[in-house]
Amino acid sequence: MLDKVLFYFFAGIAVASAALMVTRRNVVHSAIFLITALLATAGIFLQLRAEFLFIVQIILYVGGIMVLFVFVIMLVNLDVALQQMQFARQKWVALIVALALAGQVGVMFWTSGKMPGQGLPVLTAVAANRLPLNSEAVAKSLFDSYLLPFEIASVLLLVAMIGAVVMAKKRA
Amino acid sequence: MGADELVINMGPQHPSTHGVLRVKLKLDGERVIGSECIIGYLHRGVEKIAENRTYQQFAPYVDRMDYVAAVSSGLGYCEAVEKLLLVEAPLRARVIRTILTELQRIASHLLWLGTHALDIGALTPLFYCFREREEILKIFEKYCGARLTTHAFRIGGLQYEAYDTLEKDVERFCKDFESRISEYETLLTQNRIWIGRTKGVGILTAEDAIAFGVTGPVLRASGVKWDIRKAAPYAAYNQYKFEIPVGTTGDTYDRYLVRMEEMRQSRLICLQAIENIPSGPILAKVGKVLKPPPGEVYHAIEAPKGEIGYYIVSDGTVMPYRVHIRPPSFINLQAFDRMVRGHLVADVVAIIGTIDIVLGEVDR
Amino acid sequence: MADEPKEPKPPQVHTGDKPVSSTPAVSAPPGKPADASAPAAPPKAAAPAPPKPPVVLQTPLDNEFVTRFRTKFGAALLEAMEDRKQAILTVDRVRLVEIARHLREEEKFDMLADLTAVDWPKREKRFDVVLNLYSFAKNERLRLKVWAADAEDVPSVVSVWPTANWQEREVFDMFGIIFSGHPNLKRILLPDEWQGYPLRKDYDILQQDTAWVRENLGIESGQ
Amino acid sequence: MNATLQATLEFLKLYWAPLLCGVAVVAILPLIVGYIVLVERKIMADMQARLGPMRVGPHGLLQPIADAVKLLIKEDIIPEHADKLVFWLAPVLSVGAGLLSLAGLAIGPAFQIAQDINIGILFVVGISALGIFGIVLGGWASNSHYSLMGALRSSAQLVSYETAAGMALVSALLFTGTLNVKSIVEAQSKEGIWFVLLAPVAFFTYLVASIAETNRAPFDLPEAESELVAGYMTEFSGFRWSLYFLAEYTNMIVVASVATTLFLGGWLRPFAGVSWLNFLDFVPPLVLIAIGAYCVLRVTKQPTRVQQLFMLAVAGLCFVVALVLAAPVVLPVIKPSLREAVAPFYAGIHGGFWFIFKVSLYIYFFMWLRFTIPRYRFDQLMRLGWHFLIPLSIINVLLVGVALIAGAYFQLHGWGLLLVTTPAAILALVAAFLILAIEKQHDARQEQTAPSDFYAG
Repeated sequence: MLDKVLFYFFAGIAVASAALMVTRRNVVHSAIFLITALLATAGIFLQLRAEFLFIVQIILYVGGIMVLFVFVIMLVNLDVALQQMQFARQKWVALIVALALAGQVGVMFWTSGKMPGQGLPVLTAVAANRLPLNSEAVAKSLFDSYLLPFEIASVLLLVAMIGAVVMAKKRA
Repeated sequence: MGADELVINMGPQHPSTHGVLRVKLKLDGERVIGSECIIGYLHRGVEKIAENRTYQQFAPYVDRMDYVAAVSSGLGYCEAVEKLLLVEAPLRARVIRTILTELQRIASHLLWLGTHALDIGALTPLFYCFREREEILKIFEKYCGARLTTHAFRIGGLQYEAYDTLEKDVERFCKDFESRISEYETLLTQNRIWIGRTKGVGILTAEDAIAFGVTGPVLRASGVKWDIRKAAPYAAYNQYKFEIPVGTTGDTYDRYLVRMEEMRQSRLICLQAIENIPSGPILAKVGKVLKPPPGEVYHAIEAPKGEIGYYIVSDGTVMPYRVHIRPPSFINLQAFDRMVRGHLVADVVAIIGTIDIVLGEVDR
Repeated sequence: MADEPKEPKPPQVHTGDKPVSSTPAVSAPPGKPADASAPAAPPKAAAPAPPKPPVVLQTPLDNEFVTRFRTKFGAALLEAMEDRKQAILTVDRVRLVEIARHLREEEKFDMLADLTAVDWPKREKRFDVVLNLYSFAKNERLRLKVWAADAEDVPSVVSVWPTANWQEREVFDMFGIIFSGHPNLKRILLPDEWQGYPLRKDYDILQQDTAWVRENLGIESGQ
Repeated sequence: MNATLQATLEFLKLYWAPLLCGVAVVAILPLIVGYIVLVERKIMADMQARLGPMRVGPHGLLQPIADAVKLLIKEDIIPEHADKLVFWLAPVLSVGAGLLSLAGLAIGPAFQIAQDINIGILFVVGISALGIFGIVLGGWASNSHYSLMGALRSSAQLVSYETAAGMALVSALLFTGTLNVKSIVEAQSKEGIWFVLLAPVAFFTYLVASIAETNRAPFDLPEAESELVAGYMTEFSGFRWSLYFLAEYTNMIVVASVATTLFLGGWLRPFAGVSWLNFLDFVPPLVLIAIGAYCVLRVTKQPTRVQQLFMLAVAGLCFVVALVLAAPVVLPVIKPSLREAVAPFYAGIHGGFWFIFKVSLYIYFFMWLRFTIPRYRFDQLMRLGWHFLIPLSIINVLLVGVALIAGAYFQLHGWGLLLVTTPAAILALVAAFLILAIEKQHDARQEQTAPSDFYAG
């Protein structure tokens, strides 16, 4: 009962603020709604007992959006932005793609109800019971079974970071 | 204005513009790329008032210009009028004037140190400085009844005879003060952050300093060894031995060191002076109504902030025909723009502090 | 200063002002004996005891420096005086910048200590612009003066001594003297829109720009 | 309808304790913060040769309440072109994050709001970092250049120092292998040595970074009063302003608690494992008795009857707390059979005392620094962070890791671990000096070149 209430609460917030994020003209407001959406998602993670993902979501996005904020504030002239056209010209294309995606998801739900054993609704129960020590589990899978992908991803990020530094240096 | 330029208005109500100075800063990020001082918020038309008062009546007004160093301003005015009158104050008066002026210099520098350190973020020196300044103000109060706008002197000599324990009070203060300066220095001089915040900040070369007419400790920190007390001794300064501290680079740290050393030297002057205060009259024979012979005079003394000059034109009547005051703060503030360019906002307050301005004097 | 002895007259007119008129009445009787005794006591005062014939303290100055200056600038030096041992040179307004540069570079008067003006409304050229120079090398002061009539510009010396910038602005603010060639000649102490020049002698001490005060401060009078 | 009620009741039954604790924290914390401010002002006054607040209550003891009342009834000003919604939201967000992060802390073995969260210390750190949004949004919403600059400084500062702080935490966490707050303290109890001794460099890094993160002097640039008037708080007044203030002090408590938990042995008594030092258990009640006695002595000095009574009340409070603290240690002495019965009380009460004591020391150190040294300039702050603390903390993590492996190899435990961690710390220090030397050289070379913009970094 409580789980359901919380889920709909977080999900509602996430969806609503995601929608608001896209539609706000004020860039800073958009950023605020982005935070809300991400925090609500983090809430859903927590509800799924994925504590580690929850805190990682928060910590990473705090830093990430912080930087986004700084860029928004420093680089975007709000007065000018308010005068500009809000959506790009491809909005009809976007609408069609979005509808297609929604349809796809709908079909998936629909079929999952028809064919038992395949689909989403089973997941919640599993997460709550099987992963009592979430952060340890994450660490184990990262450094044990997925060590190579993890290292590859790290190297990729390192390369990106060095690239950014080099580019910044060149400009200065 | 470019997209990344930001104009901020510092003051006239800002915690560290030392009164009602208003600075328009043009910033690129936090870096200052231009500045403009807007002054006059405290303008009271002192020079106009002077033309409508008698010579004695005007004397208290000068105390209200540099209200943290009223004794020095008063001394300059009194000596200028004396020069105009062709009289000289008796020796006793001159010695006591010297003592009080030097105490005032210490008090003014203490106030500077406290507020300057506060601007840079050190909270505590302010209170230590005020503790010692209080002692000086007590001496002033005992001497003439006023603490801030003292009007201690009179044209031709002194307003009041020295009170009985003046020497003892001054001596006690000077004895204590030695260790107190060391106390401030422990807090600041070797402090890495303090050095980081002041060294290389607001550099003013000797050429620039002279070109901008900068005087006082700011000029000396740039390496120009010039002090009116030595160059053209007034009061009784020719009787005492003291050094003129000079800096080398002309940055904020040098100005800090110069002022600290000046306090030490002032203390030495006071100690020398109280050793032998000559007896005699305290007032030269000047009339109750002063009618200086027509003519004009420019007289400057070394106030704590620099050269305070009085240009007085007499037409032979009881009121000055024209009094012009050369306020050190006003002239020194001109160099602000030169000092501040290319620095960060945080340095702006350090530089305002290091120039040591008093808006009462800038705006008159 | 050639004008000086003639000068005591304008103040007489000036004493007609209200706040001043009472002063002589009160202080004149005790004033005279006091004044008589005053110059006697100080050793320096060479002035004769009776105060009425005004002491002429302004003596023509003619030393080596003045000679040098005269040979260089000739007619541009209008007057060389000494008043209370302070040298005063009055020079031609038009050649001020040239003279200033010469004084700074050749005679080492490297600091402009002070720049101000005096208003003599009765005179043909009513303003004195006064520059107080100082030489670090010689430890000497020199006063430079130019005369300017009401409508005449004075060349700005900012290019010679940057410190003149604010000081000329202040003189402009207070006297309305235009300094030609000044980089940024606008009011400095008074508000930019203020009408009138307070330090002129015809500006009464009670006078103010009432329109400005009413508009900007929302009060009837600043007095 | 009935089902909802049922669900609510069930929910309450499950979570009554954390809810109550939450309410208590929200209710009591402002008071505690008020008194921290009073203590700070008193300490500042003492260091500056003056008395500090003396008027409201004896020795200014009621000053926080007077301040609170003043702040609450102050006019609430919202600048004309401010973004009203964000302006409303920002201080609440700031203080909310601070309060929420308290939930993860364990004040004693028994006192923890969010029992046994698996991500423990990470939760505290992560949530408290959310408070920065309040600062940035508030600074942006005030529509003032000073506020905006304060906000920008604040965000840049947080992003830079969070890294160093995180790395420092990692070095300590390497010893425990868990993020759980309780387990961390228990690990220190088991080893018999606090991690501050095992990872001194990490502690130092965290100390510096935590000062920077809480925007305290000498890193209080976002609110540097002499430069930015009040930084991001410039346009805030009254209650909103006090919320920011509350958030700042809450954050101080949080970082102090994190440091205490990770490095200073949490609620453990100094030398908790050494039995011949058990007499230290008597220190807490004795300290409180001493404070109470001092209050009683001062009663006669109070000018009015009300103040005398208040002083007596304070003394009484001290004695009561002393009694509570004394009970678990004195009773077993009188009647040894009670030892078992009072053990949980001992752990809870004394644990709480030591935890609060250590947190207070940490905060005291913050205050001490604030009154003693001037403020860094922004570029200097950024440089300290990026060029010194971050490299140092990364190197330190590596060295601590190596030391731990060596320790495991030689099968070292407890104080024995010092054999491997001390060389690691010394190496880290050498690295620190090396970094400084490189920095200096770099400075000397860069003297002439154009100054770089540190926002870019």
